[in-house]
Amino acid sequence: MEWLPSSSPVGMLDQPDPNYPVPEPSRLLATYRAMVVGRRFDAQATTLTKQGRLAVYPSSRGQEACQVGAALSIGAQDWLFPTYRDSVSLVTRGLDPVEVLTLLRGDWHCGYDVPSTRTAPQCTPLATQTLHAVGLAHGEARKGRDTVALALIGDGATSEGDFHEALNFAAVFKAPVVFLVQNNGYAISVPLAKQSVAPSLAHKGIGYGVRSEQVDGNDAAAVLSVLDTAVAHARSGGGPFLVEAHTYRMEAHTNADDAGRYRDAAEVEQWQQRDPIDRLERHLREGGHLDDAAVERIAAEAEEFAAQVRSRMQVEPTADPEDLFRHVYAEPTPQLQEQLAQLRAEQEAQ
Amino acid sequence: MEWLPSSSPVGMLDQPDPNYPVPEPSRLLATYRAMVVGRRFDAQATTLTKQGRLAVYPSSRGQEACQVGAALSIGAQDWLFPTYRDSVSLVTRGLDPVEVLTLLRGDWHCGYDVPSTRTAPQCTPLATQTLHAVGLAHGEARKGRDTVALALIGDGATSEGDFHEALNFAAVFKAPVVFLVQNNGYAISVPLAKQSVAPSLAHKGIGYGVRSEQVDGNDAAAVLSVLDTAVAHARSGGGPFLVEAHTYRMEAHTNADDAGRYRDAAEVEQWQQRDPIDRLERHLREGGHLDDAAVERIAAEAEEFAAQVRSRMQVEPTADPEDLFRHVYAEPTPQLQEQLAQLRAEQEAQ
Amino acid sequence: MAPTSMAQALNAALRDAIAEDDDVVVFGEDVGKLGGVFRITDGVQDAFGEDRCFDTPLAESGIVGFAVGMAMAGFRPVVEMQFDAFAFPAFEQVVSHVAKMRNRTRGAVALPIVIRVPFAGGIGGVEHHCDSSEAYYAHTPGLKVVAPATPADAYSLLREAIADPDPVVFLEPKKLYWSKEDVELPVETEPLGRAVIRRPGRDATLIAYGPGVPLAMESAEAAAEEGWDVQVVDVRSLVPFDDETVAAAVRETGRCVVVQEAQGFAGVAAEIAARVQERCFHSLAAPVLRVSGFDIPYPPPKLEHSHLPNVDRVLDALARLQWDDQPDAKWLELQEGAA
Amino acid sequence: MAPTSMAQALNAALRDAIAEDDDVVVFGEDVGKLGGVFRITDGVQDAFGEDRCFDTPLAESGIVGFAVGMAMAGFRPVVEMQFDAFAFPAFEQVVSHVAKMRNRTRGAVALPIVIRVPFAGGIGGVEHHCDSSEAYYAHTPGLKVVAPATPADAYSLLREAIADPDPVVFLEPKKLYWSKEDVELPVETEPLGRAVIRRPGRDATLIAYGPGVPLAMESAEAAAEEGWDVQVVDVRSLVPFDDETVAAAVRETGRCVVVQEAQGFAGVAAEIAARVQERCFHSLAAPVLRVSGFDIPYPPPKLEHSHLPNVDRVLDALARLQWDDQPDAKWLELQEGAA
Ligand SMILES: Cc1ncc(C[n+]2csc(CCOP(=O)(O)OP(=O)(O)O)c2C)c(N)n1
Ligand SMILES: Cc1ncc(C[n+]2csc(CCOP(=O)(O)OP(=O)(O)O)c2C)c(N)n1
Ligand SMILES: [Mg+2]
Ligand SMILES: [Mg+2]
Repeated sequence: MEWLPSSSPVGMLDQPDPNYPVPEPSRLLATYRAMVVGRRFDAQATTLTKQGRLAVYPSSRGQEACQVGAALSIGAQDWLFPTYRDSVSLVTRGLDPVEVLTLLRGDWHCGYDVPSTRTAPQCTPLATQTLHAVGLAHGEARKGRDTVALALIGDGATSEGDFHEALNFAAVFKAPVVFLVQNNGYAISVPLAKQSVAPSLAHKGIGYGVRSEQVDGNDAAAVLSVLDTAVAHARSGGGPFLVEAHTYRMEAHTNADDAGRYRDAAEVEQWQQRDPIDRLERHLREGGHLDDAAVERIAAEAEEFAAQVRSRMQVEPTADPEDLFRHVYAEPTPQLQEQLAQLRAEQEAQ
Repeated sequence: MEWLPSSSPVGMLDQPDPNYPVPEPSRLLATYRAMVVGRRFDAQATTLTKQGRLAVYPSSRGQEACQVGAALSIGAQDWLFPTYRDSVSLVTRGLDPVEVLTLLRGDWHCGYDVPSTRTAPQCTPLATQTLHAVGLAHGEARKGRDTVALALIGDGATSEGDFHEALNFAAVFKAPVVFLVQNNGYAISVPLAKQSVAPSLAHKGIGYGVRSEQVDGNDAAAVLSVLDTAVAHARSGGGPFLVEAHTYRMEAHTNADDAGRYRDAAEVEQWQQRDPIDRLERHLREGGHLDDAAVERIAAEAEEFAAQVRSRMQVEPTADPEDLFRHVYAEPTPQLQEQLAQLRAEQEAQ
Repeated sequence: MAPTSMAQALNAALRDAIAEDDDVVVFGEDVGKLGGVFRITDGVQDAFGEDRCFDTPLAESGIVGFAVGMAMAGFRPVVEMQFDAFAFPAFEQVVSHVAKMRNRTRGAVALPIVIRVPFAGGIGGVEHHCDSSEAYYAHTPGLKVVAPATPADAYSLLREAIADPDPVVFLEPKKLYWSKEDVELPVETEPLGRAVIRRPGRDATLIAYGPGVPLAMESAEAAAEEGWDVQVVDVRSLVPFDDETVAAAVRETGRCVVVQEAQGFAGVAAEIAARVQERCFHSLAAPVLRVSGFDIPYPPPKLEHSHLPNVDRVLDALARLQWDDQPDAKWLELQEGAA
Repeated sequence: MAPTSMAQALNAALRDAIAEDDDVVVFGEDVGKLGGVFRITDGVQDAFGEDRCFDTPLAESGIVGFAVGMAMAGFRPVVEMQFDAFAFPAFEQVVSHVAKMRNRTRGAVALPIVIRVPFAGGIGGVEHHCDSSEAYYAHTPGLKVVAPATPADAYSLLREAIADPDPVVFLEPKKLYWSKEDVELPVETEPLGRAVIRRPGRDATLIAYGPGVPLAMESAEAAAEEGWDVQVVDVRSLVPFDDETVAAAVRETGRCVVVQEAQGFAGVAAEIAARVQERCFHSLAAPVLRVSGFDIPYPPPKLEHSHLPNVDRVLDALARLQWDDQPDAKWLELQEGAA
């Protein structure tokens, strides 16, 4: 039964795993840096929300090992299919942070160039993007490209029918797609125990013939290593791979949410102990790959990154009402032309 | 990993299974009788379709062990959630055969009394009924009744998102529901290999924490015994149970289908060798529970049953156009009253 | 008489319904401890226990399909869809089962299910959080479709929806959740299926529902300043539709504008316009006009004000109602032909 | 010119599109070896291989979501939904993604997907096999919605739909699959978005689409016997809608009946009626009437003839178009008031 995932999450920083190699120190260092920058970016976005610069922001604080691991496990030729919570992953992937925040600022639905970044729009209707990832992966393979599609999804969203259909399509078409479930313990207020009573979410792969694995999602080395295996498996024609990463959402669901209603401070505190950045930092310091100076330098870089975002976000973009009609169809229908004319007349009248 | 289903289908008639008891001979005899009657009924329905008395008929020939096993594994207080293919199961359950055929004759959508027969309407939108079964099972438990709901579903329909959601809801609410997948090898023209590459459809239970088992679906003794276990598990508060029965659809999908387009006669021939009635008959004869006289008597009973159906079906029911408006809402809306008045005026004008 | 928000009224209606009828159960995503993302079920689980108000796994088709089964077991499920667009995964269950079960079984299986949907926009929500979906439901026979515009109606209609023997899609205008009204609960307004005249007027009739109603009221006020005495009809129930009240109102004024927030094409306002001109044609001095959202996907927050119907657009439509009463030449010609 | 059925025309269109463009792929349930339950893809897999025409697992949301991804990879997927009602599980993918992706990405990601839907009834099918779903799609901005009524249009419009840069819901009237016409393929009729006058006439205009068109034609013939010279407009494309042709036609006759098989409430005929009276009010001698299915779930085979619009109902509607041109008192009063 080689298709069974490990019976407990694969870890690495606390204790090496026989089945997965530890990533190179240089790679772990880059990961550490991206996690620090990502966390700072995340905090900045939260602050911008409090200032009313963003309509809403779903923080991924505590999930940086997954966010960064996801972005660094695939190449520029690969495709990423993120959700609303994966801004840090996109920033790590190299997307312009202000473009990443466009959706949440409310200027437009997607702010970055999807085809050239090979990054799908951040998806809100839960689990729907997993099917897009499968179709894209199959399509790319059919075009003779060795693209892998990496689909991000939350624990709660695994309950949606689309996730099931995506796993099955992926398996039947042997599509080069990796599903990364960031199991952060909650779907808004609903804890995992009310979402699923399966041995693990990784075990869901079995019923489709999809290889699967579970990993300590706060262990950046393990996340990277397991994703490396998954991506290689998919790229080499092995078909889809499902990874469940056990992590924790340190903040509320979004700034608009009140997590105090449904979970204890003690639980949050416990996860604080397993902070993914602290753990990786400790590991790198212990291995002699990181010292105070480097930590400070990286912190400064993160600060600079955040400052840039902050200042660029102070400029309110001008919204053009005619954009309403620009991209509904390739060419506006006669009906939309009429409606556009009405809008123009209104604006001229003002 | 006691939650793993058997690695190959549980069988009984060819060779005893250590984990499941063989049902009592008297029960097997009753099962045999119901299978013979069911098959004769099925053949009658097919003939009626050729005569234009039914709009369409999806035959379950070859699946009698499942059809009958399902009906006999639950009691009158339990609920059955059948599909369009499960007419034989309903007849075995004791429903009036002409009422069962109402849908397929085209008089009305459901011809039997759902609440009193505790049998849901034969469901066409695939997999949707599995959720109804879960809700009902949970509701019955909440009302303090020890009802079990048995939901029937085909292999193809397991690909639908609703099946996934049903398994998960059932597991999370620990609902007393049994899912019986009749894997008859095809979803219309699509063979199982294009539907799923999982080790078995029973393995789907694992990803939900649902106990599951696979069984030789042409072995009536095994089907009964596994379903007994499943029903007892559900009834005793153990939660849901998923059973996959491996069987074969001997006829085309419906009378309107042309199976020659997508499968070989040789394959059908092979399954003919595993005919569920022949196998049970052999077993009963070998055990001395059945002889030529009994076989003949049962065949005559089946003939009589079919004759009754045939003659009752010769009477064309009168359809009342006003029925169009009778049960859209508890009380017709003003709009429907107006439309009814229009229909009446038309009919009076004729 | 205390100022009560629509959210409070809905919460009270759920509590009162649960208290009065053991079979009423409330479930959906985050309706338990959290009280729903709009806090409509706030405190309900605390007050009545997890049996009466509970969270489900995150799957809308699952929620609605499960509700069908619960109803078959004798419950009256009140389910919450988190936002309009997130009810779409349940579309098949709603259209093929919730709407049809009574019909399918010749009345033997009724499904007294209420599907609560936080509805429409105007709250600056990002993609998928501001859709309007009433037309999809109103076009589906077997469903009742209700949209309150005031706290009193929200209470009264939700109580009626829960008591109703038929499935009801209950559309709660998101942007009115926090709008207040002085009202003593419990309150009984009009029965489900009845429109109400919110404002009398002799010159023209505005027909609206849900979030369109306050807009229509505001527009009528503004119109008064331009010298038009404008009547406002709140439809309240899209299905069944109160033709009697609506047609009588329009016949009184001879002019009519239908207001709807959703995209216009094949929306409910089209139905209302079509019905009104069918029934009131010869009372009409001008065509029935519509003011609706544009035929575009709901825009991002920064542009929603350009999309949403507003007072100016309603006034423009009113102004186009041919107040000089000059029908075009063709009409006169046709009429002469007949004389 | 050979007699060609609509099914044959559609099959030819798929073959020609696949042959001409390497990116066209056809997939869905049973479209491979079987050729689809209506045999529209008959022989396509044989002729072009499994890469170009293939079966998927049985999951409609999966099919449409997969098509979205395939389109993002550069393909032009043509997917088949087995029957209208079995497209409902895909509703979220259609409404929230297929319709919105271009808009969401400011045009960077186009989804040239065709969703073929065997559409409407009249074939004696049991439950769920005869629904009409055009209004759901037509109400959804970002989708084009097309319904051919003849084999030539079926060929031409399907080719155009596949070549179109936008997603098209392509509604194939089930009961016309076997209807024939003398036509040489390939054929090009009107471009997508254009209505066509199927029959000239001066007294009244019948507006129809898909299965309503042959009914309208038949009704016009029958009306001729009663002395009415009735024009028939085939809308062909619900979205975009050809206001120009439709309004010009109605202005010519001054009387109009819209025919639609679907249940009436908030259907496409409501939109057409609303638009026509908005645009042609003063040319109208009578209200725009509608002949549609009743507001009920599609009935079982034995009762469908009582439900479906028929010639008598169309003639009745035509007869109600106030041929004596006597507007009611109220109208005259209003008019006098203005004079
Ligand atoms: C189909 C659908 N239903 C409901 C929602 C509303 N919603 C947004 S996020 C969320 C919780 C998702 O939880 P999970 O998948 O665990 O992801 P997380 O937010 O924890 O990253 C819900 C219910 C949605 N976006 N889409
Ligand atoms: C949601 C939905 N999609 C498609 C169909 C059309 N359809 C009817 S039966 C069938 C095949 C079902 O196969 P399976 O589940 O294996 O059951 P079987 O017919 O073999 O008993 C299909 C595709 C349907 N009824 N419902
Ligand atoms: Mg989560
Ligand atoms: Mg099957």
